Amino acid sequence: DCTPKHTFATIEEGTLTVAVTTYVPHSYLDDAGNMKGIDGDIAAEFAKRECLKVKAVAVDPAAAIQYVLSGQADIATGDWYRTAERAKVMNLSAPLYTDQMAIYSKDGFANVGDLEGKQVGTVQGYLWVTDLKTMLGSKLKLYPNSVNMQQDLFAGRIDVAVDGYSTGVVAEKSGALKDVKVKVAASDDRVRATKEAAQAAFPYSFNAKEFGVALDAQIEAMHADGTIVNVLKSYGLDGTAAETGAPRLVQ
Amino acid sequence: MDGAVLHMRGGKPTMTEDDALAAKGAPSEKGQARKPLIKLDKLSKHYGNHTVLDGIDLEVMPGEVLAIIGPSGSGKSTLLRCINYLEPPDGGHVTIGDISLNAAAPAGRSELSTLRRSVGMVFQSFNLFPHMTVLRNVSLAQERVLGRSRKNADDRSMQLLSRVGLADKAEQFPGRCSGGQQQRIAIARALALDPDVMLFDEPTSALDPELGLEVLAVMRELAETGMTMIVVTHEMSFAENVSDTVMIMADGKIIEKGPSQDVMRNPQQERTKRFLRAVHDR
Amino acid sequence: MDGAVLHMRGGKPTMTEDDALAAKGAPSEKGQARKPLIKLDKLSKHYGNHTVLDGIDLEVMPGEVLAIIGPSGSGKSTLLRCINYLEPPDGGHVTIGDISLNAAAPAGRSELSTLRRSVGMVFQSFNLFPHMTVLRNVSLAQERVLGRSRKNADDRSMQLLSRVGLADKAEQFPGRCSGGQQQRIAIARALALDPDVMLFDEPTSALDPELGLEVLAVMRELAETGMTMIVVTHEMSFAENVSDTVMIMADGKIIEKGPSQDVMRNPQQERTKRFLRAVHDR
Amino acid sequence: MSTADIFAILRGLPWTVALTLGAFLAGAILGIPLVAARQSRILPLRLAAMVFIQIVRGIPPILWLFIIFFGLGMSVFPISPFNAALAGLGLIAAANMAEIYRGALASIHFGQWEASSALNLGRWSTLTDVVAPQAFRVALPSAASYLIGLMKETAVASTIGVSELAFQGNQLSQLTFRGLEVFALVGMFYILLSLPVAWLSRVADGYLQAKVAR
Amino acid sequence: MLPNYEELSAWLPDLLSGLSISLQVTALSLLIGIPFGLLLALGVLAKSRLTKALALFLVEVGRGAPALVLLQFIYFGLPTSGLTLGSFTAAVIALAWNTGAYTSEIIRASLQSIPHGQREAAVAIGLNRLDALRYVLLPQGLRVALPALLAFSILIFQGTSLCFTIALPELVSRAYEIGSNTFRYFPALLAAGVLYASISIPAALLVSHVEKRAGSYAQR
Ligand SMILES: Nc1ncnc2c1ncn2[C@@H]1O[C@H](COP(=O)(O)OP(=O)(O)OP(=O)(O)O)[C@@H](O)[C@H]1O
Ligand SMILES: Nc1ncnc2c1ncn2[C@@H]1O[C@H](COP(=O)(O)OP(=O)(O)OP(=O)(O)O)[C@@H](O)[C@H]1O
Ligand SMILES: [Mg+2]
Ligand SMILES: [Mg+2]
Repeated sequence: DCTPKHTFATIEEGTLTVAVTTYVPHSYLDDAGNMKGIDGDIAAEFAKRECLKVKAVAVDPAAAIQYVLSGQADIATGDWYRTAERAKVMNLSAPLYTDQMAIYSKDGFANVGDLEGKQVGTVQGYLWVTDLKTMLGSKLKLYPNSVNMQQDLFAGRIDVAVDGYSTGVVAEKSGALKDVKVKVAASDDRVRATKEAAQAAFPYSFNAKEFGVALDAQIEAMHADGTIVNVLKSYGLDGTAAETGAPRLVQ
Repeated sequence: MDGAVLHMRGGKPTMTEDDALAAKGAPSEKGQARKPLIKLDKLSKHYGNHTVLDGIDLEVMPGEVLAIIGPSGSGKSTLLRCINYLEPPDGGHVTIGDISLNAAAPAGRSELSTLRRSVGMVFQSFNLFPHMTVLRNVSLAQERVLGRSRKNADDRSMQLLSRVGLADKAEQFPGRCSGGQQQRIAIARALALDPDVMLFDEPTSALDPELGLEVLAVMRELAETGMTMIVVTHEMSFAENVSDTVMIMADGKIIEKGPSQDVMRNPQQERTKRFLRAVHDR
Repeated sequence: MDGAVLHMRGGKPTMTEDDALAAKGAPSEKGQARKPLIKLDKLSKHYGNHTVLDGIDLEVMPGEVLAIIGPSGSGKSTLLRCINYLEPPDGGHVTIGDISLNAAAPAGRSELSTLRRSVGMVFQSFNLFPHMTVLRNVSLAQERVLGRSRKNADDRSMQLLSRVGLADKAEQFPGRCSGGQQQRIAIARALALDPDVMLFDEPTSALDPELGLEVLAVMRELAETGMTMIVVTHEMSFAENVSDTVMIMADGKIIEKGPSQDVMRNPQQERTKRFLRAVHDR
Repeated sequence: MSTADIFAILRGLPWTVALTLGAFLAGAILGIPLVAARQSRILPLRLAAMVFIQIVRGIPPILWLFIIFFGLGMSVFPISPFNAALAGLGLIAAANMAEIYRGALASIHFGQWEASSALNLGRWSTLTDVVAPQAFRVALPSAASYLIGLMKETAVASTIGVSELAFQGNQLSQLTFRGLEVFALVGMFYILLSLPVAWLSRVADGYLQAKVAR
Repeated sequence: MLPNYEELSAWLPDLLSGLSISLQVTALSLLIGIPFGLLLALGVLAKSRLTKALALFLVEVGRGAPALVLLQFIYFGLPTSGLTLGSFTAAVIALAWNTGAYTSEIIRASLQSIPHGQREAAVAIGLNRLDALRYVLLPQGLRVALPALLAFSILIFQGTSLCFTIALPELVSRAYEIGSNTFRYFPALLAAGVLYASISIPAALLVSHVEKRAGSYAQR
């Protein structure tokens, strides 16, 4: 009834095992234990097209990577950026979408210059963290996740927050951000991430060559047939993020 | 015994003139005019509905040595512990020198502290502080209670330790001393506060005969300096020869009390006779 | 005293015929032909370089009651503890009945177990098991060591408890019993294994005179049934009137040993005289 | 905070309870041979036990879970996240329980050992009939405290994919962008779980104390 | 699986600065928490019903609630009532409360293990309650409590990892940061674990030495 387009092996035959980190709106499990979010929906669509069942495990980011590395999951989801550093350790799939740096503030700031002299918060793991650190020094506070950072923004401990644009849009729509505005950061030389948006991908193991070929092919197909745009729109984004351009690795 | 009363108190005249005068008389002739140093009125103590002390009336004159004997569970230890309010009594009055406490009313901190300062206690099980040297054991209360400087306290402690023959053990931990030595340290510790009265709870029963003899010698010497003492004991020779008065307790009551020789040689009560027989039979 | 030796052992004939025969003779006439039940040869024990037992030679005949007296620290407790190997000696031999242990060689499990089975011990501090009822205290070893059924063990325990006058305390916890009662429970517990010898370490010194008398009565009765006993004690009346032999220890050595009346009334050694004087002076 | 939220968090409850009880049980049992080795007369055995205890306690739990789940799981035998967490936390509990037992054993008067030897009770009987029941009473308050601590420690299991209480709380907080209320609710559950343990241990302690007291 | 030399030398400065924050939080939490635990222990043993109830409440909440929740409550919850604390202060308060609750039980048990006669002797020689506690009871109780206190201090030390939720960059969070940048999570965590162990194992040895020394008077 279902014939896969490619031949490749997965860790468990006939099943796509996914290590899911909890990172709204990119990746999470719903109440029934189904994989959800932008990454999740794309991964689920890939599984469907390759006639695979999905097995999802919700884990911590550290464990998600280790899951894939140690051969207990095929891919990890959670807005993982393609960077040169990471590519030394794992394969990264074709880009899924781009994620832009956004500035969250009551004043509607959109320029990196506006951050100077303010208490700024951001979330661990983003590309801009290093650049911001050099620029702001001890004025930059690092958080493990967006929720903790947003709470501090409301409590007034930080004046401005820097986070992914998609997360901000969804949080804004859910009403969680109150009167805080989310703006994409304008291009600025001091923070490279503002000049070229990061490409999100699925990390997978170096050993899974055939698997990678199939994954990349399907992602391209999904870009071509508009699946990815639809997924992005279904989470309240405008769909422009699907135009990723050629795969690249951020240094 | 005359005049030596104050010798023990390091020159601190805590007694009234009456008392000092009284101490010069032979303690066993109870003159009407003299004021007792310790006076218990209808003292009682219960644990749950078990009556341990049943209306004890007692007077002890300055310089008097009172021996309390009686079977186990008769309330001897409890009586001692009520006198210095280690165990607050349930009813009656305790008067020591100028302080009088009514068991019905809760005792104030400062009254209690004055009371305990004038009463030294030596426990059957010594209860020395194992984590301090012998010297610190004796000095601690002098510093904390009397406010002496460390040096003054230590000087006085060495003096007391020499008196009980233990100057060379000053820097030792109590755990490394023999039972008889520990008991003598406990005596020095109690004496360090210059008390008016010393209470002893079976000071020798945990000791072997030779060690017991050592401690008895120290107590005898103490009695000779005119110290007022209440001693719970099963040492018949102490009761007979050192103490002025002997009191027999049973079931929380005083069943017999009088001059030592009389009570020990010629008891009046049946219960006393029975108890003394047991003591002699051993 | 004759013939009663086996009475205590619940019918278990653990002694050789010689022993049984020997027991019929008066214990104090040491016949050449009779074999001692306990024999110590050059027993010695050190702690670090402190010699606690210094080559002790000792023979105890079946049915003999030996009292050990001596000043504190002379090694009396250590001697008892070496006899049943609670404290393995450093040198010499311990022979009890048919078992002989050489201190130089490590003792085997089964030999130790046989040795301890024939020796009952009563500690000065009782060492009852606080979490078990009195009955379980007495029954436990019968079940675990002799392999008796619970019912048989309990029956025997009740018999022993009645003998020491404590049948009504069977279901009580030891913590709620008086010192004298606890000591008698400890005796019942040791007797429950039908030992050939009973060792007592100052069985009455923690007790008041009346309670002490109770325990002494139980021990006297035990002696009369022909039980072989070694008793460390400061009870002069026990040493003089109940025991057959008295042995005086000082500094890890036996300084005098002989028939009780002789040693107590007419000691030969200066050290013994001094010690006995201290005892009488109290 | 809706009932739906409460139910969402409640789904983690069985995992938390199972992990806590499982790890505690494993620790309580494995702690026995461990403390025996720690107190052994054989020097190498004693040293080995000491080193083992110090290392197990010295390294944070999350690392143990990684070592067991990813290390052993990859190279030796596959193991589920729950079992890996159980093994890791059980190991840590064993080390800590061994130390708790050691404290309790030290509090038993040596006269009890002597009396047991004098009565010729074997080692086994001495331990089970005489020493263990008394040590139990002393170890109870510390063990109860540790059980409560362990219950909260089980939260690390969520890193490798066990969806226990803390995981559910975290998930809910991320999905709804609410922090404090969610964690307050999770905290409530932990406290509610800890109260019976605390209460039982206090009652049992009081009861056992009264039994042996005069 | 293991970090190589270049990695280690690149990570070490970051990890060490995280370790120093962990150590500071731990030290302060213990410094405040253990005396607080003593206070709670005395409260639980107090005769006054009110004091007892209050102490029991603080103890049972403090040891029942996860440190993470206390942390969130103090850091994010208090600002709604107008009190905004820095993350370091908040971390120390939360962990000190946690410490106090646990150690109060340890301290209570150790105080109760001291023979009754010691307290009586202290009272009989006229010491007031504070002096009795300070000179007689605590020094003896400490000997009993030390192993358990140490075990708990190690837990607190490792528990400082929770402080990252309130933006305090301690050791584990540094390891996570390295991991997320390089995907070398496990080696980074391993390095952090070794740093933890390199503090807690010598600390344990030191304490057991102190324990022996402090107990020397008990040996004959
Ligand atoms: N804390 C307590 N709670 C309940 N009962 C007690 C308490 N302390 C003492 N008793 C009881 O009070 C009675 C008298 O005790 P006390 O210690 O005064 O006797 P004693 O005459 O000193 O005996 P001994 O010669 O054995 O020391 C005993 O029956 C004892 O059990
Ligand atoms: N475990 C030990 N370590 C070191 N020295 C010990 C030990 N046990 C006993 N000793 C020492 O051995 C000596 C003899 O002790 P033992 O207990 O046999 O004396 P004792 O005759 O029973 O005295 P007492 O009448 O006081 O009970 C004492 O000097 C004692 O300090
Ligand atoms: Mg008494
Ligand atoms: Mg002895």
